[in-house]
Amino acid sequence: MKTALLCLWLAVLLTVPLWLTDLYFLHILITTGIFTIAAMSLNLLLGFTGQLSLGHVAFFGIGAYTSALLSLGFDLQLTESYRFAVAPKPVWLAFLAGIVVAGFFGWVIGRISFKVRGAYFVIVTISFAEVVRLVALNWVDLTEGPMALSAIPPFTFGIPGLWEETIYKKQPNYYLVLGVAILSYLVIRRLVLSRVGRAMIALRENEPLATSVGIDVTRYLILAAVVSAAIAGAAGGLYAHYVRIIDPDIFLFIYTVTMVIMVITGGKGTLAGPIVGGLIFGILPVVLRSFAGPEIQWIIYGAFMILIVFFLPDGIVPAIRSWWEGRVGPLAEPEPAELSNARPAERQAE
Amino acid sequence: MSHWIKAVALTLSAVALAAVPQIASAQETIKIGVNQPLTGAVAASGNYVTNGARIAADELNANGGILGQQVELIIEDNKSNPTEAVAAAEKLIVRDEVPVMMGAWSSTYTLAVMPKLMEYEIPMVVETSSSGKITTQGNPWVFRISPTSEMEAKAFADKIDDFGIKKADFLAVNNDWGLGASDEFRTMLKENGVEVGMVETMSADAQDLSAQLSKLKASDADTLFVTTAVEQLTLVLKQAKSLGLPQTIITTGGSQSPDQLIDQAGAAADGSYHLLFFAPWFPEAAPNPEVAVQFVDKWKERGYNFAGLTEGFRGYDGIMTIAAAIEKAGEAEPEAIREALWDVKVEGVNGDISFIKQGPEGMESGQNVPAVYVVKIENGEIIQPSF
Amino acid sequence: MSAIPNTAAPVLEPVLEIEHVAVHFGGLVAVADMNFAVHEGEVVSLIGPNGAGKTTAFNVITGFLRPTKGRIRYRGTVLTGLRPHEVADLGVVRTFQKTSVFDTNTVFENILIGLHRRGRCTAWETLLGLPRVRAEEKRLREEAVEILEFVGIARRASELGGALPYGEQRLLEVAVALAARPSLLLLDEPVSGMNPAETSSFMRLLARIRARNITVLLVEHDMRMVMGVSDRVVVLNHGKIIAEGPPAAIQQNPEVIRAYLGHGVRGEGAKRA
Amino acid sequence: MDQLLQHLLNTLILGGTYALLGIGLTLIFGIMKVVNFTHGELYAFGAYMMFFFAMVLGLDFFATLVIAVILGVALGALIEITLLRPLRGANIDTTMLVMIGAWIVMQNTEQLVWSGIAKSINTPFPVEPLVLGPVSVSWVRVFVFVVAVLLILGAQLLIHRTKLGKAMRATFQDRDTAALMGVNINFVYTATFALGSGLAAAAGALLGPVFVVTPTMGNLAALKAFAIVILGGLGNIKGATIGGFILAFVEEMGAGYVSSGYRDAMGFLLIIIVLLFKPTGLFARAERIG
Repeated sequence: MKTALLCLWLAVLLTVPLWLTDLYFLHILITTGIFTIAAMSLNLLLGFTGQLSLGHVAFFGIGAYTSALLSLGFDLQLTESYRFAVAPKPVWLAFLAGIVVAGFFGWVIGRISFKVRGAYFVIVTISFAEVVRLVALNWVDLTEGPMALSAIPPFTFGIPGLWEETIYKKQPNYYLVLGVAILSYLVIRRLVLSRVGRAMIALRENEPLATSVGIDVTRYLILAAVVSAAIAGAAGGLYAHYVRIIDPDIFLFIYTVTMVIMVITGGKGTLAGPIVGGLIFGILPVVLRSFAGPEIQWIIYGAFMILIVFFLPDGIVPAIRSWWEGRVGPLAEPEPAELSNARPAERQAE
Repeated sequence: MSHWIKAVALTLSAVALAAVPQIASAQETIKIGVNQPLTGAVAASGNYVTNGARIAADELNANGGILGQQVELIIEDNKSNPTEAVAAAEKLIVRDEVPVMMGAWSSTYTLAVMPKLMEYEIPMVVETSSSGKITTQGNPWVFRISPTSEMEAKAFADKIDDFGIKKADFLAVNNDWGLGASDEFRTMLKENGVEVGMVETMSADAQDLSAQLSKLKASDADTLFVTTAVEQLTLVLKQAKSLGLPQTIITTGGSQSPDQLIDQAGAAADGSYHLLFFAPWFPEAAPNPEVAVQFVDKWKERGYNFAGLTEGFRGYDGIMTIAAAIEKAGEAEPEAIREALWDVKVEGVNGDISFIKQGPEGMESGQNVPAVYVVKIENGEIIQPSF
Repeated sequence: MSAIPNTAAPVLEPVLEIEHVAVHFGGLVAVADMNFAVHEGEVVSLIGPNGAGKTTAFNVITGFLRPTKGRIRYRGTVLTGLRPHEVADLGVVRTFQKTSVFDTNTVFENILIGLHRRGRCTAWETLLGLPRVRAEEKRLREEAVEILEFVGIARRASELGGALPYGEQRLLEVAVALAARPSLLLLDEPVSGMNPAETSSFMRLLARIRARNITVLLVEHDMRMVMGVSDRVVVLNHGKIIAEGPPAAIQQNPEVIRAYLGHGVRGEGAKRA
Repeated sequence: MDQLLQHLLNTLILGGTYALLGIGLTLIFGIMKVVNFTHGELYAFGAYMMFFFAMVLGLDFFATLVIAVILGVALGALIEITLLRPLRGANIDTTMLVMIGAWIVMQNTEQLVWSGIAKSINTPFPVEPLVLGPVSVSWVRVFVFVVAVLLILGAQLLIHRTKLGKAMRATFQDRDTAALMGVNINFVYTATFALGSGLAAAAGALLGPVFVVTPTMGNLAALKAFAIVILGGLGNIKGATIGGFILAFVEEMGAGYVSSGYRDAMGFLLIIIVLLFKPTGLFARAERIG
């Protein structure tokens, strides 16, 4: 049953470009996919380790800028005598570099910010994103500042000299994003369902107890931050080479908030949560656009966020799961990681 | 793990349904895409331009439309942001299938949108934007009716002696427009033997500029050139006044709206000079007085803010230029419109509009050569300066 | 790292040595000057009235608090300054006074988390999904089953930790600690809140733990339990050690009796509500 | 030298308003353990109320100032009662998410009601600045500074000299004990949030006429308030006051002598550096407020 549904779901996703002829909706699906990847990466930190990181968009932006800059090449006169120039690199290389650089920043920020918890942690992460935004805005020689980096090359596949294919069109971009999304999902899933993931969940649930049995808090938080940042960086790279223009507003807090809304609506700390949340909040704007201006959309978002926290604090996925279990009985082989957030209601019933 | 599938499938079908009614929208009109900042840092200007465009569209429709079809403006907000400008263009081209666009108010947004014009082969009339890069980088789909910073600077050259400038500093918003304008003016001033001092920048949303102005106050320059949108100009004038800046302030760029400055900065605006491309206080003095007068009348009739006229005329001229090209092309197809734009001659509010070729051969962009005016604010009034 | 059985030796080596340890919170002295040792294979109880500094002593030993003065050594390694997980890596594992399990994880997952130290695969190996990761996971699951059976809560395996009845939660706590493979187990009031039958069964469990060559340091108020299981008893009052010795001797010690009476707490057999 | 003097004067004037912006936020965090993301929107709310009553209805400038602050207090109380009271006892992340939601709703409502176009508020103060030798400052900013200082002192007095302040301090120390001793915790929380909101609205009402009023003006204000509060230590009013002046100093000097573009980045870099070396802020005295 479960496998059948999964296959059906994959089949739907794989055939979308064949039956969805409206290019604008394909465009929306592509950007939705990109933000869903970012939301999945945020979920690793927010959902599984329980750290409310509100600077996540920084990693997305760093991935985007790194990948864009390397594929465009740049020339910096750092001092009078020292010049740092990089020739344009193939897009796939730039993309990988974007992932690595974002992951590296995840490590640095992890080292700095996991010294503090709670409100301090939240504010440090926000500050980090803001500093990165201001650097992108003001280091005009490198980033073009508010003029934006434009004419970013799209992805190119193939073997140089033999056969190369540059993907301008939406269909191949869709498959590219889908591929990266599936890969990211598998990476997160594998991590979360392992001993490593258990350690992260243990930290979220009861940090003193976790450390008392030998779990190194900082190590696992930083690990989560690195993986999370790297995946966000991949999403950023996809974004840069798809939209082909990026500006410092990519670092705005509101994008982090969008990711947070996706994660908590879908269900933080569940594997499927960010996907559900990502699809809802990627597609909702288009549905809303036909009858509401952008302000109304955002008001609906904000109200949604409050309502979710009040009435569905665990998100949609756990709610659907417990509803299903209530009717049909327990799901076969529950995934341990997902269970952890799932059933406070049952607890009270005992 | 599997039960969200249903939710997703539902959402997807909802989207598919939502898509249907829009596809069936009227085919009997000629669509013109308008890409303007309606919200965000430079929202005021974008709204004025859009108002001007509406006046033009209504005027066209009242006279029977173009090629017997009504004109429909599809207006998209670029939220004062280059990436949003691209998203808006993408939407206009792919979703609304417009054959031609007008936009995108700022050099930065226009430059951002330009690769999309190449990609989809859609012409765009640029109504505001002064960066030289727009018409020199070889994009044959761009036709600009506003002057470049270089044209503006050159037009100012013969006024240097009137102002008696010995040394000048610059304060500019840090984008293509601000930095480009200060570059062009610096070059022009140097060529004319004027000493050039420091260039201070500010981000478009900065409100407290006292640090930059304190630094400029300490300079020994006699003139300060300021390039930014009207909202920030208000702040610059007010804060310069409170810091007692001794320099004469000259603003460039043509989107200053002196009336709004008088209204919002009050006496702090006194003594400042402004380089403009249209002087609505003296429409009779415009190159095409009857066009200018009737435009100003319609603007007032609709109750639009008078202060917006210095921006709004561009929207009017832009739509009129596009309409003339469609008429000439005989069909609302992108390539035909592009061809026709080279041959238009429109009597615009700001003089006659026609395009000269700029940029690399074979890939030229169109550039119009408009007029430039200088006005002064004195005792809360706008006057033509006498030297 | 596992305990080395040393039953043959007539003179027992000290494994845990607490030397002149003091803990101050601002002006407040929680532990004044504490000296004692625990020997291989022993069960030692730390008792004293409320606020005597027992839990503070646990926190200092396991790295949750840094002592103001003094030194703690375990099998020759200085523990002072190490972080809790590093202390656990040396085989010193504790439980908490206030019941502490992973509430929203199943009992089985609780044990798997406790088994963290038993896994060796790195994050990279996990991401690559190497066969040894699967093999390790299988081994850990087997060990978890074994521990659940050892403690006697195997039938609860799929229930949530927080949903267990109180007594079984306390057992789960011990099971989680055992999963970390301690050579020295620190139990902070393990039977508080248990009924007499549960307490008796816990005492039997403690005997079996001991049989696995695990040294035990116990903080407990239940004097029946303390006197029943301990080899030695250390009595704390006002952050100082006032007596030390075998249970029988402690029961007769006048200073100990005074300490308990002086606090207005019932003497022997005193049990916390 | 003259430039330095002018920068120092600017620092003083700016620091006063920053401090005002910071103490409301720090008060709410210290007592309620809530990170108030609506702080910037209350600031914008104050400015818009100023615009509405002074420019649209044409009321007296000073009367409008009082009205704006009172409405800010009322809005704060409303937010507390509807959004935070039901979540009493929830963890800090939960309340943060709700506050973020409220922030989005408020900001976009402003955008909807007032449109994205900047508004300007006239003041009764002379345009000619106050000139003190080589330096000068506008009268309206002098007024803003004086009122800000008075409000900060007033808040201090309220906390140290009134019964409500005593209850607030008791709650800060230990909520449960305070409740046992008969302090009405719900009332203290509502009062605290309303007071903090009123201070934010006051800052907006004072600065609105100095700058221009836009729907997004609260974002930068909120970020600065966070910076100030972190510098001073969460929950520390004196710290926030000093933090405000430090931030103003760093920004002003950074813009004047390093690079004007990085002006706003200075504060955040400062936060990260401070947190690296002293994670609980420069003046961390988490044990008490005031």
